[in-house]
Amino acid sequence: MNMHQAEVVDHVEASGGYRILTVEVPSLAKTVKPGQFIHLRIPRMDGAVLRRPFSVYMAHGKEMAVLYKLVGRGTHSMKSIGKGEILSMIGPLGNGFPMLQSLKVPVLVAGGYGVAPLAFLASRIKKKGIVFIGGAKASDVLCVKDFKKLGWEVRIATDDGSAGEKGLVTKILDEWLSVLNPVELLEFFVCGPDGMLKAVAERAKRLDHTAWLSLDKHMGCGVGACLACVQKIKRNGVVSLLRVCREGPVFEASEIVWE
Amino acid sequence: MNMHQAEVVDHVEASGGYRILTVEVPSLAKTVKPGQFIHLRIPRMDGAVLRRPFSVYMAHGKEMAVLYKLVGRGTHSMKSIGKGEILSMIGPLGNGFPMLQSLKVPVLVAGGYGVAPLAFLASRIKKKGIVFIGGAKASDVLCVKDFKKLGWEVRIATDDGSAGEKGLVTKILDEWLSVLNPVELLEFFVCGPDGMLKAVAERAKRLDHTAWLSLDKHMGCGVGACLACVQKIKRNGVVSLLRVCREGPVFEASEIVWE
Amino acid sequence: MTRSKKWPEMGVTIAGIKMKNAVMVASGTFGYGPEYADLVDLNKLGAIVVKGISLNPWNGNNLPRLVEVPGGLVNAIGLQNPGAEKFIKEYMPFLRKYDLPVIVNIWGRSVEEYVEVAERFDSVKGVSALELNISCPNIKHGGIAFGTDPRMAKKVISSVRKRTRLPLIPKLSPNVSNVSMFARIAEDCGADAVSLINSLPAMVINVETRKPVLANVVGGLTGPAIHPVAVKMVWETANAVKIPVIGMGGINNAREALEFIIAGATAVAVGTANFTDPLTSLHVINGIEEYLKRHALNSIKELIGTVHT
Amino acid sequence: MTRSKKWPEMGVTIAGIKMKNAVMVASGTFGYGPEYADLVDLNKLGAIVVKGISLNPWNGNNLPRLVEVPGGLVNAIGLQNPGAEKFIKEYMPFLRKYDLPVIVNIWGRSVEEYVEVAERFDSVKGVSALELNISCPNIKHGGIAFGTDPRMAKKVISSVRKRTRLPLIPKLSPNVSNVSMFARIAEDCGADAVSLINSLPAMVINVETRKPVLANVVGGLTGPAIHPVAVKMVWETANAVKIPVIGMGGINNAREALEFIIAGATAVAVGTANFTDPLTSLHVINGIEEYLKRHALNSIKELIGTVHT
Ligand SMILES: Cc1cc2nc3c(=O)[nH]c(=O)nc-3n(C[C@H](O)[C@H](O)[C@H](O)COP(=O)(O)OP(=O)(O)OC[C@H]3O[C@@H](n4cnc5c(N)ncnc54)[C@H](O)[C@@H]3O)c2cc1C
Ligand SMILES: Cc1cc2nc3c(=O)[nH]c(=O)nc-3n(C[C@H](O)[C@H](O)[C@H](O)COP(=O)(O)OP(=O)(O)OC[C@H]3O[C@@H](n4cnc5c(N)ncnc54)[C@H](O)[C@@H]3O)c2cc1C
Ligand SMILES: Cc1cc2nc3c(=O)[nH]c(=O)nc-3n(C[C@H](O)[C@H](O)[C@H](O)COP(=O)(O)O)c2cc1C
Ligand SMILES: Cc1cc2nc3c(=O)[nH]c(=O)nc-3n(C[C@H](O)[C@H](O)[C@H](O)COP(=O)(O)O)c2cc1C
Ligand code: FES
Ligand code: FES
Repeated sequence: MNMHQAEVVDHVEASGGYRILTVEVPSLAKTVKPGQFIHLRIPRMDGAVLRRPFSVYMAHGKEMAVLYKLVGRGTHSMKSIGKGEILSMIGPLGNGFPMLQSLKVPVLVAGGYGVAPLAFLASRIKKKGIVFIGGAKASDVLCVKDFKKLGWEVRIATDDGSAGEKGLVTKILDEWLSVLNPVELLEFFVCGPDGMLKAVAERAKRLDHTAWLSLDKHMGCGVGACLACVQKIKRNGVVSLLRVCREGPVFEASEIVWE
Repeated sequence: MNMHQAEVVDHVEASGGYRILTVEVPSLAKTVKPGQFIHLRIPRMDGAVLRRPFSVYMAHGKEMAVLYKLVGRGTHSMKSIGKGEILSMIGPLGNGFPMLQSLKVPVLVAGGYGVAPLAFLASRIKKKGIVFIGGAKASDVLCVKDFKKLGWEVRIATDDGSAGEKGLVTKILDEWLSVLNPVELLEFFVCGPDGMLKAVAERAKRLDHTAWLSLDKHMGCGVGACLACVQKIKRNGVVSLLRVCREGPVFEASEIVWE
Repeated sequence: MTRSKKWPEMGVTIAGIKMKNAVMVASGTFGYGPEYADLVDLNKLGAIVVKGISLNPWNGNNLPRLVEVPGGLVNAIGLQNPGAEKFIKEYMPFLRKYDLPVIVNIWGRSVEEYVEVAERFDSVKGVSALELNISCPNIKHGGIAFGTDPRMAKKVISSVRKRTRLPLIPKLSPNVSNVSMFARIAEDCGADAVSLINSLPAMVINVETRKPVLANVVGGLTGPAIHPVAVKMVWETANAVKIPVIGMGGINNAREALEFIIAGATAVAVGTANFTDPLTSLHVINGIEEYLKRHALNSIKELIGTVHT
Repeated sequence: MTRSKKWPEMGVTIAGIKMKNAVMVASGTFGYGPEYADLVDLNKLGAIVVKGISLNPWNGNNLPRLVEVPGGLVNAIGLQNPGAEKFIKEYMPFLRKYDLPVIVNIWGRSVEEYVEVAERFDSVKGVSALELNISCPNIKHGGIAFGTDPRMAKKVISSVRKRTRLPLIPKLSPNVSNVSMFARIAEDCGADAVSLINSLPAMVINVETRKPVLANVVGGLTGPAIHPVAVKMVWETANAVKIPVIGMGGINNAREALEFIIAGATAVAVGTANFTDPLTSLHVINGIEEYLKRHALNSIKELIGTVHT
């Protein structure tokens, strides 16, 4: 973990309501692993005292990118970030996804901007796998091309049916699971809203597969100091409050104690 | 007095540390009188709740300008104002300078940015007069060309002698007064730091000339509501605290009760 | 006055005063009316609370009286005012021309002064209520503020209560551990409503000169910086008393006003934001109306104190 | 430890603790040390005040625990901590590796708990002082905070004083009318210094859901918004007691830190700004040094409490 001065090299719209910010930040780009995140100081944000956390979406050579959704004050302020601007970011933060277990097939499940760390993960996994992407509507389904380029199978579901199948991403996941060779060894990597994480965790448990969930909690410091981001985790029989920013954001599904 | 949406048409450096901001704001430009000011909402000023007052430096057709000095947070934020931007301003505010009494010779005395309202005043007085401009150094002496174009006589003094005579503006004023035909009827119009105002007021009193001083006080509301800007004024034998933003900023020198 | 029935219903009643909406302008930030009248249609406001008035004219503090800080300002105007007589003569005729409840903010340096100024307003036409500023120092008791000592608060409120028929709205000091206790005192003494918060004691030092920026050394912090503190106090107070609460502190927009109303305020007041943008109160009114429509609420009354905790 | 003589002299002594400069990091905003150690050279800090520790592990409040507001944040972490034993075992060895005074912030829900946790630290190597957080609610007395009731403050401070040899620094609550009275109580009870201010009680409501944003309903406001309030309280306190005062609240830069020192603080602490920019404390240290040079002062001690009022 370090403080970085990152120079913006590109900043474009990904789809309605989502943008991709690419920066040059060699030391960070070299070391960051899929599932880790950076804590960004957003410039020109009136009276703001907190940074904002974003998963790394891409890291290649000297460059690194985040894919973000416009949700509130901070992300809307980010729109004005221009090429050449120098941004302060802390990173890499968090544990990131573990290495894929060698015999297993990677199954990624993404909701909304949760696809960002998974696209990064796919780019670093040698094996080809399958990704399920869910969103409210077509414009919430991102990174499809990234996965296709890597030769991954992509399945899509949207609430309104404007892309892929109509319904929840777990519906198309269930369909796929139901026709699967039962001896196939799967490993799930999941990022998205809590409801989706829980739903995938249930399936993984039922079918006895490992599932890695990346959690999304409000953050203060991003480095483990403020305890704003804790999650109940059961490890070795002991329940404790671990910090999503430090011990997470990725936890094994069976460890998570849902409230 | 009204709220205006003024479009920036020009924004340039006047000299080191001073800038001129020109806006298109027809209704205001038409009605504003020399010595009046506007209360500007400075954009992109982190956590600011107060506007900033600036005298009108020029009003012509649809356009109006202010000449400002970079002093603190607000004026430094103003640097980033770009052409085409829409600014919120309240104005015209204050009483402004009175009409020149018909038989008198206008004598203007300016310190630093205090020259702005006086340049505007000169442009509206038919009679040609004389202006004394003081500043710390050459770059603090502004609007010389404006006055020359109008055919006014310009005398300059700077603290370091980098323009005009070395010394205070009152020194060159005294020199001029000392060789003056004593029956000449003068009317002073003065804007600058308090020390200068006082010094000119003394001379006017001694020589029995009328002097109009434009005061500069920290302002809150700018319209007379908050009472942040009051000045002790003696009128008809009664001393009261009048509001520089409403009853001023211009007062007759003999009315002012200096602390 | 009859008005056509309108949806949603924006009007509220505080201390018997019918206000066409819940948005007032706070004492000391809107003068006596004429100052902003060119910019703001006074008929559109819920009420005006005029700058604090004492029995006799008062000069206030030396300058500087005001300094901007991040997210607010610190003021030490020192309650300059022309005194009750002059205010009544010079400003009341103007204010009476509007369809606008006038709440007169009064103060004194002793209980007697409070009582006398309150009495003076009792028969003045066009005055809807008195707001009792109890945050100013009591000269007789060595400068301790009426608003931070329960016994003194009780004494001044009950004394004034006995001598005026006007609705009485003590304005509470935030500089206490337990503001709701003061609200209960006010209620027990017969107050018709309470308003809060006044400014938070504060100080700004110029580090280059090592002098306080304000001539008065200390002042009061107001503006956005104090909003979450004010909401907490209003919530606490609304839960403690039955009389209506007027909430203020840092309101810049409808959302911030709605926080007070949802926390339990029957009305709100816009203060410092008048300086930033004189139209704030009107924007707040429009924003509340838009919110009520969006949430399909018939009346702002359905919103008051509905926070689910 | 010998250091070459340096101009200007930045060091201060608080409660017998020699600090190489006057800038500490505030409790709860810097973890226990390791969290920021990759980013901040801990050897450069005046001192670290660790996150509040209680006798037994404590889970704190439900989430959300933190919300940003203009000019600050409102937090209700609820004092989550691993308890004294685990802290001593897991973090003290790490902290002892640094040339850094460690001030342990402690709290309890009863006087007995305070005393026990204080005693536990008495013999722990590397602990320089105890900061006594008296702003937390007293469970036995129905949730009234120790820090807002003079008798309870007295009881907890004097009880702890009797049972520890470590320097004792009560951390005062700003939620009182007269903070200097509490400072005098602390001084009378034998405290070695006082620190202030803790967060201001505050509340944020989500107007769309009509729910408090924080799970705990209320929280504490910190950050730039509270700076002028904190400066006022530190000034008042420094004028009332002889023991040193540690000033904090909204420090983002050297100027804001210097206001506290000029107001009378012997040291300052950086809190919320660590989240905004973890290097803030180092920038503040550099800025103070630059200021002393520019003003030709030999030592920061020449600046403390020099405000001309
Ligand atoms: C480890 C981690 C990785 C993330 N990666 C990404 C990413 O790759 N792309 C992306 O678009 N977003 C990501 N997020 C979420 C992102 O941090 C928030 O959307 C952002 O902070 C919102 O800021 P805002 O000021 O625009 O919204 P605010 O105005 O602060 O709030 C708007 C909404 O966002 C939610 N929110 C606010 N702060 C957070 C937060 N810290 N964490 C989660 N939700 C929050 C609020 O509940 C609210 O509903 C990530 C969050 C975490 C914790
Ligand atoms: C009626 C009037 C007309 C003015 N006309 C002009 C003008 O034409 N051109 C121009 O450059 N300036 C003018 N000023 C001064 C101008 O308003 C201040 O320089 C400006 O507000 C400073 O803002 P800031 O945020 O940059 O400085 P701040 O950071 O607020 O303060 C920097 C310095 O400016 C002083 N200052 C701050 N606010 C005011 C204020 N309201 N009035 C006076 N001094 C202040 C402070 O004492 C401080 O020394 C006028 C002031 C008044 C009252
Ligand atoms: C310049 C100024 C003057 C004030 N004068 C008074 C006053 O005379 N009487 C009073 O009760 N409150 C006075 N107040 C307090 C306000 O009425 C209000 O309670 C406070 O400003 C909080 O609201 P705000 O944050 O919206 O400004 C004054 C506030 C300001 C900023
Ligand atoms: C997230 C957070 C947690 C805190 N935890 C503690 C604590 O455990 N004990 C304590 O005495 N103060 C705690 N504080 C208060 C700070 O130490 C400090 O007094 C306060 O934040 C004011 O300083 P600031 O404005 O610079 O943040 C906490 C503050 C924050 C923001
Ligand atoms: S965000 Fe501060 S501990 Fe995780
Ligand atoms: S600036 Fe408010 S009265 Fe003059």
